[in-house]
Amino acid sequence: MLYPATKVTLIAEHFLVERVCALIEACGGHGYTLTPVGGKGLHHLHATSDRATLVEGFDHQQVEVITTDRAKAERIAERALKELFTNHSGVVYLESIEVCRRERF
Amino acid sequence: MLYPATKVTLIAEHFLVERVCALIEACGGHGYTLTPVGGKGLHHLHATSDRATLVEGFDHQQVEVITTDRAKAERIAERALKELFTNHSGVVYLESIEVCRRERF
Amino acid sequence: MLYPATKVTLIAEHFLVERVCALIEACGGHGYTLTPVGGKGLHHLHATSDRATLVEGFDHQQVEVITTDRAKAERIAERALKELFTNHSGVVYLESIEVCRRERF
Amino acid sequence: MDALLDFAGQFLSQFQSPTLSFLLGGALLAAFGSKLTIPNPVYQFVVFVLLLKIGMKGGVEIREANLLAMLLPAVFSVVTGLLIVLLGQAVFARLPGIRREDGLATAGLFGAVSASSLAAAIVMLEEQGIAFEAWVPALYPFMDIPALVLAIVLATRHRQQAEGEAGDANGEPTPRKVDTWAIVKESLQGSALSALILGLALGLLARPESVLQSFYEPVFRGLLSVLMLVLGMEAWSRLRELKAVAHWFALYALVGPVVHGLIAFGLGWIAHHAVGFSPGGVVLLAVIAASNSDISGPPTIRAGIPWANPSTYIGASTSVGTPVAIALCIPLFAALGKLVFGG
Amino acid sequence: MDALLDFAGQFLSQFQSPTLSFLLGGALLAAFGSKLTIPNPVYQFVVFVLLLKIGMKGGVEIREANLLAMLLPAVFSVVTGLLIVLLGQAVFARLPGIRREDGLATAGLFGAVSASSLAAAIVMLEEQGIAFEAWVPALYPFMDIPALVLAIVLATRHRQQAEGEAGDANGEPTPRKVDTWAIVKESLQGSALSALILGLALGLLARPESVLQSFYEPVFRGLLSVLMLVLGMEAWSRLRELKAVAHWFALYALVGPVVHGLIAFGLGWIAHHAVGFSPGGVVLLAVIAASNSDISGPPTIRAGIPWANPSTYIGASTSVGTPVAIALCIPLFAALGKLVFGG
Amino acid sequence: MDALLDFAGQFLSQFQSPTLSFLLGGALLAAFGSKLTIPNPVYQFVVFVLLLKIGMKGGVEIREANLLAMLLPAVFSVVTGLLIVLLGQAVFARLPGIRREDGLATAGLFGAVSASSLAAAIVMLEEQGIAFEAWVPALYPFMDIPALVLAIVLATRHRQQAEGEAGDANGEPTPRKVDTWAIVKESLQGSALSALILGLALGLLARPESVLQSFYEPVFRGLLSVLMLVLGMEAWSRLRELKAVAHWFALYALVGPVVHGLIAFGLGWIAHHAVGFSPGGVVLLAVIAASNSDISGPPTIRAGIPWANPSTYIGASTSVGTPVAIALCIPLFAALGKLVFGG
Ligand SMILES: Nc1ncnc2c1ncn2[C@@H]1O[C@H](COP(=O)(O)O)[C@@H](O)[C@H]1O
Ligand SMILES: Nc1ncnc2c1ncn2[C@@H]1O[C@H](COP(=O)(O)O)[C@@H](O)[C@H]1O
Ligand SMILES: Nc1ncnc2c1ncn2[C@@H]1O[C@H](COP(=O)(O)O)[C@@H](O)[C@H]1O
Ligand code: NA
Ligand code: NA
Ligand code: NA
Repeated sequence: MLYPATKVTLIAEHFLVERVCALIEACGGHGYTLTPVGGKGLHHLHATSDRATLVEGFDHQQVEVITTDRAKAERIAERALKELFTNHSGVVYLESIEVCRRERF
Repeated sequence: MLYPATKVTLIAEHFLVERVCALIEACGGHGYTLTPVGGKGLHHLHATSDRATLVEGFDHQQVEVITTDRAKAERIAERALKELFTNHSGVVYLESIEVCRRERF
Repeated sequence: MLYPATKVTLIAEHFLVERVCALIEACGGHGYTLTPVGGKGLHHLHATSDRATLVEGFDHQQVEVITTDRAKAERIAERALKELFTNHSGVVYLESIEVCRRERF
Repeated sequence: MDALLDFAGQFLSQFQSPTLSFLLGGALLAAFGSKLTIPNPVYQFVVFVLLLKIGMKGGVEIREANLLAMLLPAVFSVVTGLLIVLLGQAVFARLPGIRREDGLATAGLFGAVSASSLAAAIVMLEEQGIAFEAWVPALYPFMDIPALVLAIVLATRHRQQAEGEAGDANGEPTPRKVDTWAIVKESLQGSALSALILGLALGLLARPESVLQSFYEPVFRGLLSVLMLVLGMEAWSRLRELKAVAHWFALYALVGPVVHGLIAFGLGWIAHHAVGFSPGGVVLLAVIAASNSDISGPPTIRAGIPWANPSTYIGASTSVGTPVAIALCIPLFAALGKLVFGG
Repeated sequence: MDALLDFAGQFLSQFQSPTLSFLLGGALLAAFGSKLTIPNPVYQFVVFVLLLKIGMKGGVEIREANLLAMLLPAVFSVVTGLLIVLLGQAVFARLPGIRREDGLATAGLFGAVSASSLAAAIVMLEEQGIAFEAWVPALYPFMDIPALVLAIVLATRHRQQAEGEAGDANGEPTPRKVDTWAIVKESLQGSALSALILGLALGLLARPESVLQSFYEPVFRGLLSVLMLVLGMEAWSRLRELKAVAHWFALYALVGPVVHGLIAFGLGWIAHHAVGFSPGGVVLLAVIAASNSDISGPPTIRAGIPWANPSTYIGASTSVGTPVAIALCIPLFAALGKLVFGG
Repeated sequence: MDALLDFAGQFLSQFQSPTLSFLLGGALLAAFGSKLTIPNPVYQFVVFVLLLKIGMKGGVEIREANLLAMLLPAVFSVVTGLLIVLLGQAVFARLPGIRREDGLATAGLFGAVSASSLAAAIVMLEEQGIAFEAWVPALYPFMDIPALVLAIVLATRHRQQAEGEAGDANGEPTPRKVDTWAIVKESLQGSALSALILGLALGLLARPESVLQSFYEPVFRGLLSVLMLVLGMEAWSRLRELKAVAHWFALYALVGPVVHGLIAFGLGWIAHHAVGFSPGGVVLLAVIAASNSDISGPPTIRAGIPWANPSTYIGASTSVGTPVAIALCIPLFAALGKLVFGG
């Protein structure tokens, strides 16, 4: 009932998210989960979206893709890094998980 | 200080969440964490809750339960799949983690 | 391209978050991600922040720190438990992940 | 012929009304890919204020009203809600490639009532100086709840029969009996009906006139314009979803509202002659019937008929049904009212 | 006797006022399990607008006021805040099964002030035509901050003694000295006091009259009704939490506000005779004392006495204290004012 | 000399206006570490209402306006936007330690237009009784879009040259050609321009007067005061970011607005004499030029010049540029207008 799978997490600026999702679909990802996050990284402090953020689109979103195909997961991470994150703030990491209903991922 | 534990993640439509939480408690889970998420899966694109969603209750929530009892984690996942997700969109997966303060989980 | 790393997750009441972040930086963490969450634990039910919460600052935030240095991760968890969570509700756990761009963490 | 031309002219001029022009504006913005959004908390508050105001206003005036006059229109509301669902069932059963549950879920939503269409109709009738009894909005639950209950009951019964034939299928077991009170309660607990009923109760039992006049009435039209913008944006952005399902749903959503409105108009006409139901009330009742539940109906349907595909009924309702109810049916029935009752 | 009947009648009729009827309506909605919510961002904005308006109005009128007249009431406010905490400490110490810190935390909140009760009192006094000095709301921080500081100081001192006796306990080390300025600053930084003081400053130093008249005053009552709805819903939904703790907290929350109000009423009466403090001002001061901090007090207490159990003080304050302050104490002290000062 | 004293007095008294006092108040609150926040959904809605109202008002009056009179000011707006970017490029090229892309991104934002400064200017001119053509706000996109496009084109061309010299660098490949239409579209899709243009369209083509008068106009000043508070808070809290980058950016943000405003004032003066552009229109045009895009410009720049460091341009714009445009340039150009055109 439980199958090994990989979860790729990408944290990206809001205005990049559309391109992140497109890339996931281009790589064959079947779905993704979006979470609004804030945080701090190399660049500066990114507010969470609950207080007024004057400047639109600079809050971060976390995008998670689950796939049972490890190679696909790595491809998504690699392409995202190369095509989207060179000039943009963001973070990419992988986790090993176990999914139910393998056929969905 | 660190003890192995399992985190079950369930992504469910908002109006199902109450039932997911009840099921967790029925299975002996001691707590859970709720995060509002959006995303895309088999069904259609689910908006995040920050823009007007005309139709109430169709946004997704992510429910995470941590337990040090692997069997309990599997039971939660299994029962959720059978009792809640047959007709509903949603995702269930498990992760291995290490918790502090084992007595709480 | 992928390097092993540890993600420390801390769930804390909103008004503690500032101190959690300060502690992370004091321990040498390079960044962190904040997510607004709700949930239930030992204490009581914590609302998510989308409905009116009369009482300010009692909603929870999830703070995630990624570091390639396992010892640092454990230090953050340990110090947080000792210095912040003795009297406060909250949860701390670690996960093993794989990051891209090791130099950032 | 004159009447027709008159109607056509009036119909088009309606698109310049704040109500319809904002609806159209929202759709155009979404079509153009604009990033403008009305934040969800603001939208929820807007709906709350509109419904609370409609309720309070109604409640205040019901205090002086002859409650008996309300009886026949209330009965007709129940009848209309049930008729729409039965009609929908019959229609969808005749269409090819439609799963029974999707048809019933859609018919349930179209039998139920839209808070936003109601608010829009109230303003547009006021703008045209068409008077109606202030308690007419209180007919909302009388049509809404029976329609939802009936749709869920029929869908559940159908499934039980199918399962009986097929042997025990895998999947979630169908409940043996529909818990009608649970559905009614769930409807009443939804944010739209809760706000309306809270307003009615406050209007009836308390003295909210000062706050009605200083706040709820002055902001009403402005907030309605915001709501119309949201409806327009949503209508466009859900079109894609609708396209993915059988086109019969779109057709039903296009024609249904007019037919449903006509049914209610006919019943209202009887009430007009029987108990003196006002012409404006007849028009409003027709619009209520023409509308479909876009806010709190869907979760009730989702919980009651979980095996139906939400893309069918939500797409049909949000993308076609609501715009048709507001942009076509409101001016249509207002004009029909003038034609039939003089004006 | 007549006065009593009169009071009873007036008291009940108050429940039809927009303020109380919305409070009640909110509680009933929550009791019925309604899904209607006022979104948090809207709620935060409502509180901001109410307090800013109260502050600005006060500031504008303080410009012309005789500041000396404010002195004695301000001193009495400080005294009231401190007295309430000391009284609470004494009471809870005599009750069985109450941890010292929980009692002190609760007493601290009840010594502090509720922004929403203040806003409700202002509107209800205006409705009854009871005049008061516009600077009375500015007494808020004079009662609020000393009460919070004292509660935290006492709780910390108690813990130090307990630890001294017990040897160094495990757990977070207690700070050796309470940083009073840190608590004062934290109070002032909280959103409620910040908004009030910003309003006062704008009213005193700038010329915000145009915006007060065009926006903040017209929306005041409407937004207050929304706030009352939220308070009612929260009161009900926190009851369960309150039930889980010792019932003494509920009893304290029921009786405390009346006692605290009476203390302040007495001191206000002295100020009336000494420096001509208006009857309306006395009533408002009593309500301020009767109220308990429901918005920004809790986090200050939480940070200052982290070893106290929040369910005790938040449950007592939100579920019982605030409804009692608004629904019972405002009409009570308004009637008492008429009785004592004539009117 | 008299004029100067007069200006100084008037300038200082402006700080008591609701607009500037709220801006200052917000900055002081942030400096004091207050936890008061205006929730983001409220802020987004405030900006939407302000821009929609400005647009609708403009649209309604353009209906009767002589469109030819708008031509020259529109051309001058384009010219101003382009000039500001070219000037910025020249200035930053002469400053030490400035990366070319950071300078161009900053100049692009300062060439673009701030919705909030525009709203503030409209209210402050109205308060001083300075009349202007209602279509002047419609000049916004004519200055905004060319400036953003030019900045992105120049930055991209510069990068291509650098890469040509350096051989193919690692990193994201620079696009060979800038897609101008994509930038224009992205600007128009941003929430600020979308709201303004929606308002213009509604004002021109529909009949939104009723809703304008009952809602959008009454709340305008109140919501503007809320926006000013947000701007003040943001200005302070972004200062730290600005401190981390070269101080030239702060200096540019301090001086730039005045210079840019003077350029537009000069061109406006020509339009005054050539086609009778009103003195108030000249002042407003100068303020539009002095302002810098704080809402939707940054994401356009971010997407178009991703290799520039956002701390430079956002810090400069939010922390210095906007306060200078509102608090210094609006009173300055209003006074200059009086000096030059009499009044
Ligand atoms: N070490 C870290 N641990 C967790 N999250 C991080 C870390 N570094 C960066 N992030 C997240 O990634 C976002 C962008 O980071 P950056 O690109 O470094 O500015 C931040 O806002 C954080 O949400
Ligand atoms: N492959 C996936 N990776 C991550 N999240 C997913 C994936 N598939 C589905 N989800 C999440 O589960 C929700 C429901 O999916 P579904 O039931 O397939 O419509 C989506 O909105 C996503 O948040
Ligand atoms: N077993 C658990 N699984 C997942 N999250 C938990 C668990 N226990 C506690 N939490 C989270 O930690 C927060 C505080 O818990 P507590 O300190 O137990 O009140 C809760 O609101 C939850 O978000
Ligand atoms: Na209907
Ligand atoms: Na008190
Ligand atoms: Na500019």
